[in-house]
Amino acid sequence: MREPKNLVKLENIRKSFNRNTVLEGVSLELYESEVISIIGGNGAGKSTLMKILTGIYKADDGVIEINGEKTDHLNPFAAHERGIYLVPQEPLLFPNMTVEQNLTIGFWKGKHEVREEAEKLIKELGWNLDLKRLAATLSIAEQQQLEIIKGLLRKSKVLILDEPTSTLTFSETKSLFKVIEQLKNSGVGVFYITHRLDEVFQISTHAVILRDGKVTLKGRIEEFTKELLIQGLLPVGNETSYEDHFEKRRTSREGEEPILKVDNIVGDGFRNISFEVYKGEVVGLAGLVGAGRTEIAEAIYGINPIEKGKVYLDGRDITKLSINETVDSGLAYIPEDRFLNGIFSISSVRNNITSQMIKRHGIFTKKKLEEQVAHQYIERLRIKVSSQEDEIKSLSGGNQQKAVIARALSMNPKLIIMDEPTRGIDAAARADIYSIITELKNQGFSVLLISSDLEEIERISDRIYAVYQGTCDVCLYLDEINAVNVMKAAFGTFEGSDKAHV
Amino acid sequence: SNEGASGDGKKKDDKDIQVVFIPKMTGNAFFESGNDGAQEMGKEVGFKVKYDGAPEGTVANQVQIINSAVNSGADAIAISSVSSDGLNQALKKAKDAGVKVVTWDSDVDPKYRSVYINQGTPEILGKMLVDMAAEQMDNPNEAKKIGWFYSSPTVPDQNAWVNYANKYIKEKYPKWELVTTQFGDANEQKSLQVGGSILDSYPDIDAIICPDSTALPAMAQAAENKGLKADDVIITGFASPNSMRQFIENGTITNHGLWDVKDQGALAVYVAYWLAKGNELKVGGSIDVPDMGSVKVEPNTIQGYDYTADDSGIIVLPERIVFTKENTKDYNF
Amino acid sequence: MSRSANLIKQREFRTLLFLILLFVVVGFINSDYLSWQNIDKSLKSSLLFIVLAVGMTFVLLTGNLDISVGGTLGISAAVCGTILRDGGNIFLAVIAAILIGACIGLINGFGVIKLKISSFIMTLAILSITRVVQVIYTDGKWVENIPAHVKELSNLDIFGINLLSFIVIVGVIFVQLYLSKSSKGRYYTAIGDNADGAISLGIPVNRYIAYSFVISGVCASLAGLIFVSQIGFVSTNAGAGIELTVIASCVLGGVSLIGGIGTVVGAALGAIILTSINSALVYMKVPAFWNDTISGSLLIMIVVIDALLAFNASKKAKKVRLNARVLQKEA
Amino acid sequence: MLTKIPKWNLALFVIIIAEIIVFGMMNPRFWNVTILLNSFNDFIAIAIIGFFVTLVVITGGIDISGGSIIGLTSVVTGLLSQVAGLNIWVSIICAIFIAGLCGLLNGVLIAYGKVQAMVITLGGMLLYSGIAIVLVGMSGVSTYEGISGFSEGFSQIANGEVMGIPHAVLLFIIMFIIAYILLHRTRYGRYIYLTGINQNTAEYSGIHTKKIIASTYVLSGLGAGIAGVVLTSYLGSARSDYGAEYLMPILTVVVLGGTLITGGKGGVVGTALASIILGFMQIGLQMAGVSTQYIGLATGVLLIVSVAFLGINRDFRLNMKRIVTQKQNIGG
Ligand SMILES: Nc1ncnc2c1ncn2[C@@H]1O[C@H](COP(=O)(O)OP(=O)(O)OP(=O)(O)O)[C@@H](O)[C@H]1O
Ligand SMILES: Nc1ncnc2c1ncn2[C@@H]1O[C@H](COP(=O)(O)OP(=O)(O)OP(=O)(O)O)[C@@H](O)[C@H]1O
Ligand SMILES: [Mg+2]
Ligand SMILES: [Mg+2]
Repeated sequence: MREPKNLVKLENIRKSFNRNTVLEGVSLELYESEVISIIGGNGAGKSTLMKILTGIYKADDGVIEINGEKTDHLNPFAAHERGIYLVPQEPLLFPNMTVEQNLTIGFWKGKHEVREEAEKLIKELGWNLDLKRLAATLSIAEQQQLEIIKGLLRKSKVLILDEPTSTLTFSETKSLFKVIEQLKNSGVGVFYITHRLDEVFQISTHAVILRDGKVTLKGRIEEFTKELLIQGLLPVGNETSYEDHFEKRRTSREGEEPILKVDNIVGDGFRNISFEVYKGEVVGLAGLVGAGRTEIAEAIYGINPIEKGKVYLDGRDITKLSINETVDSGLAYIPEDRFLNGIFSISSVRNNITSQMIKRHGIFTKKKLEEQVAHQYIERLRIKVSSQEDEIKSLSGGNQQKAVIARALSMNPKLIIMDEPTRGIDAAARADIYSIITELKNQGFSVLLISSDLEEIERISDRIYAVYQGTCDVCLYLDEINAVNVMKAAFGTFEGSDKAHV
Repeated sequence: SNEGASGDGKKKDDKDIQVVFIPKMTGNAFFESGNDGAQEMGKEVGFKVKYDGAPEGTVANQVQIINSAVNSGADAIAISSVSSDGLNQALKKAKDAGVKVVTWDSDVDPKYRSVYINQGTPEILGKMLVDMAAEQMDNPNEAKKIGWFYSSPTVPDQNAWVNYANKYIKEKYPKWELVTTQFGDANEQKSLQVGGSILDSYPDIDAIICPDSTALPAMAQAAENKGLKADDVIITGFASPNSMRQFIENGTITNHGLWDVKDQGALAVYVAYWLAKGNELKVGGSIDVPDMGSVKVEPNTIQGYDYTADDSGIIVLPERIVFTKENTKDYNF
Repeated sequence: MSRSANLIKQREFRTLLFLILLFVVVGFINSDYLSWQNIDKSLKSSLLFIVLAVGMTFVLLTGNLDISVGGTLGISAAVCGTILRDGGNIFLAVIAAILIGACIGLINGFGVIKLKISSFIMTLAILSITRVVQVIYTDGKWVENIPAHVKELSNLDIFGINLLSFIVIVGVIFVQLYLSKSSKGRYYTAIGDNADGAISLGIPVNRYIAYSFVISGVCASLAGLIFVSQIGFVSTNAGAGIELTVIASCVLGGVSLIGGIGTVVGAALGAIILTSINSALVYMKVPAFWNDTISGSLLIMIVVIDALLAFNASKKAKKVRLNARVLQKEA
Repeated sequence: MLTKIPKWNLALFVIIIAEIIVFGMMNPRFWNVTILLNSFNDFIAIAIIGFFVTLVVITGGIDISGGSIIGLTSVVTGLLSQVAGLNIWVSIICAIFIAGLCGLLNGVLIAYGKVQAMVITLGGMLLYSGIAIVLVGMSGVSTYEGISGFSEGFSQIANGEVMGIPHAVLLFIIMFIIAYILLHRTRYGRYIYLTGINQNTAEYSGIHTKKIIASTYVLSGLGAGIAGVVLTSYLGSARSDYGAEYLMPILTVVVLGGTLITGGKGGVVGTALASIILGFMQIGLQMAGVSTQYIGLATGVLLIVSVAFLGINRDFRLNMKRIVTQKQNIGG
């Protein structure tokens, strides 16, 4: 048997942005048929490292060897020529082009060839992506699917997947893994970045932990356990605080008024949806990509119209209210598409956090108060910033997400709808968010959780409603919640119980 | 006195006297020619002439330029005003500061200037426009269709001529019918296009009179594009001979008019200089101008003003020129 | 044909519809307006703007703006005018025009790419500079007495339509094909659509932005040449304020100011609409002091109606798509 | 203290000082304080509109109709007071109200019709100046002569002084303070920024972004109305073509003031400083003997040099290095 070929060799890569040092000498090698999972907290520099490898950023220092050849002046074009392709963390599509045009642009292959292969691939993955749709109309999950397909079609020798599954649900993820497995067998090398530790064990051959700009742990996957990974990720001397102390409860709701009562609403993308959320309860909405959960949430929040039915918040009819009024009546929403709907990219972290609460404080803005509020949430949610004035777009994704959560919390809502709240968030931050949810629960706040992460929704929901093709007829109670049932429910095949006995 | 003008109290050398020559706008052939005359005069006599105008001929720009002229210590200004009353405040301040004010081409309220170098009253020019068209007609007393085409409904002088001309037509040629009045915004492309459209939508029009230096050549070009000659449609108006020579020579038009704007510019800056030197103006008196001989200062009443102060009068240019095939070669402006 | 290609088509189609509507309505009032001769003439009057709009479209597609086109047009018209007036060859003039345009385009591109100045500021600055340079070059004088043979160029006919119009139409079609069919042509749109995406795909973003400015500059200076030939004299204010009309033409034709959307065919149609309004007003024989009011309201009405149509169409499409996903249960 | 002033404003301030020094050396009369203060009259209209167009630009829009609204306001003031015989102050209020309506039309069409602002305000520019001409034409006053005969009191609006300080300067300061407080001290101002940065997020945060956007156009219209009244008072007659030439200068002061043309960043302090810079440059060069038609060259060079070299963009040194060493650039 021949030696496995070395595809990529990174040596002593350094990179800093202005005064923020991100990578302090990272070395990494990738051989044929390897899948290396890169794990690290938000802002550890995973994406940066990969962007350097594809020539999007230029390393301050260090050597990059591709196929044994040293390469200077790497740019994306040169990287593509050498067979390296990056599926970015945040989809970088061309919104005014169709899915098909997005696939063909910058591709040396002919249009027809690409279309055929794409159709084949989509079928194989079992995803549902219409080639003729305009990219602007894709949901964030669909965008991510498109980016992945774009990457798979390139037939590159080195495929980099930067958190490809952050918005995908279990079923899409499963089919993706099958394809990655095939690629691996055909000799392709893969860098796989994720925050879902379970996935690491499912597909990788090796794992690498990146921390404080350095590789702290590296080895074959067999040498790792989940605990080891978590240990490796945690900040030094802080081992205990991330233990799983999530406590579910099933209190009797007989006769109690629900905080949120959704009564048979109909709108674009969903039909006859009814459910309740009680005080101090976390209710999950499970479903596949495209099931319509986001549409339901947005309709409740007041972004999209509700054609029929009623929504009550704490007994008050909020069906026809504007977003502003909905917010006033105690509802907060953390949108799914953070970049599009969640952040004010070129504004400071402080202004991002306080953008909603300022309306409670008179005509004039009060800087002191805002500083105080921002400070409070930056501490509480451990948002990693050098100053409140930092532009939020310079933060890592996870920290941006925390700032968005902080904004919702600053309104002291009775109910928070969280649409993919932990998307792209590292294990530590995720635990932070879980503990925030616990805290909210204990204080009597309620959470409506939409998540594509099977493990997450299963772990923290007190009750789960399953949305299947725009309908919601299944409710899983505490004792029914397990991976199998959730999956069944999402596919519309759960038979066990129905909502009749609420 | 000119003490205020120079500011420092010392009497200036004549050759240090600065006259600011202000057109309505820069970039217009008419005013550029006036400037040529003004500069030549300044060189010949030995005083400074600063040409200062903005590309957009607007009141605010002119006021700003007047203010700057006063502030920077100019001794006199010679201005073609874009508005008969919008400059009053600025000119009053200039006069108060001892700066002599002469107007040329387009006047202001006579209270605020000493002399107006007049190319002809609206009556004279309005009549001239109509006559240039009428003389090309075989029988001007019959029913004719005519149109006006100039820059915009807001410029004062062109509108004043046209107003008077319309009156004159009513009296002299009552059978003429005014079919259209169009504007080209002093924009070549638009003028050409609108000119063409006039010819197309009024195919039986007899004469189009264009008292605007952009509209006239554009109108002539539009006619040439359609292959129309002077026998098919009469096109006349005011524009510099350089811009129209071609059209006269190839028979697209027969005549057009203007006054010697170089002389006018020269006269304006000279009179301004003459006043700045400290000479007293007397209505009814006369001024000796190099190369032009003696010019007479007429009272304001000839333009219809009531204001009859001793130090405010009008100098009328001796002649206006009708350019034809015969004489167009003799002029260069 | 894919659905969205159809949608994009519809956009130009709507512009065409507005154009036809304009002609029909005016033709109703004055039937001469619908004559072939007038249509030919309208096209001829729009040539200047079409050429400018085509160049501008490239810049707009990349998400930038070129305010300097009027200045470029002015300088090129002045230089070409002088060359031609002084007996220079027409080819010499064309070469001069292309050089001038390319030069100014390069300067704009340099400022935007290397100095990282926003294109709005950069081209605004270049506009004021070029205007002054033109005054200095011509010493404030008009360029007059362009030889007759040059002016005749703009009146030559071929197949019953104006030769220049014919060339421009063919040119627009070629440019359209380049932009929509060739793989490189799509880069302009891609850059404006998502610059980061374009970078990560290995598209040489900076180079294509520079190209777009050069193309716009060359188009503007070729328009200057057309100006000389059609109008026959050049003032130092030639093309003043034209940039807004050109941008409006593009937007009218469906080009987005944010970048990433639009076609040159649309921009050309927009240019024809905007210029045709001027002559339409003459044909309608309304008193001319109403002109600005009418053209202003027309412009507003067209863009608002168009936006509403587009908005409703996309809303409907979204509704249909979302509802198609919903499980159909028997009642 | 100095560190708190944003860098760009500081740079602008330095430019003003440099202007005063350089122009004064070229013509010492430039150092005459009265002349400097009086020169405010010549750019106050640009500045006032600029202040509020800054708000518009921060929301991600643009308003080029301001110049036309000046003309319309002027004509309405003139017609109401001189022709219809209304009290001058009532006429002024009516005129400014109408200017606000023009802004409202722009704003509603842009915010609710989702049309590109540049085109709507271009149409507005034609429409409003057209209406001004039509109004004059229909009222029987000749369109070209201007309406004059205003009272002394009206003329004092722009030409008066308080303790040696021209009204124009006071007005400049008052309008600046209003715009400053609105934009930088109120919730409304914050919403303007947030809307400009990301309208979606703002909408999701419960901000009525459409109202915010529309309102900035109303403010810009009102600003233009006030500018129109001031200009009419300053020039002593009402004409429909006032303000037509202010289009580019208004945008220039806004962008030179450091406001991002794509929205989300900027401020009125910069706009105020930039309008003083442009105003001083104009008279400074004129007083130094430069003909007005050449000043565009200086403005253009100033724009490029200041923006490229003084640091609206922070990466300037980086850029210079790149240019000098010609290193491979991203995607280049
Ligand atoms: N363009 C940039 N300008 C300035 N700082 C940046 C830039 N890109 C990334 N950073 C900083 O570099 C650090 C690493 O970012 P990077 O995106 O590589 O993290 P990551 O490991 O991918 O995190 P995540 O898991 O959240 O995606 C962060 O602190 C981030 O703020
Ligand atoms: N035409 C469109 N234009 C813009 N956004 C759209 C359009 N259609 C759908 N969306 C957005 O896409 C999202 C819908 O996502 P998707 O179709 O994946 O439904 P979903 O069930 O919410 O998905 P998931 O179950 O993964 O949350 C919503 O945010 C919706 O606003
Ligand atoms: Mg990352
Ligand atoms: Mg969703």
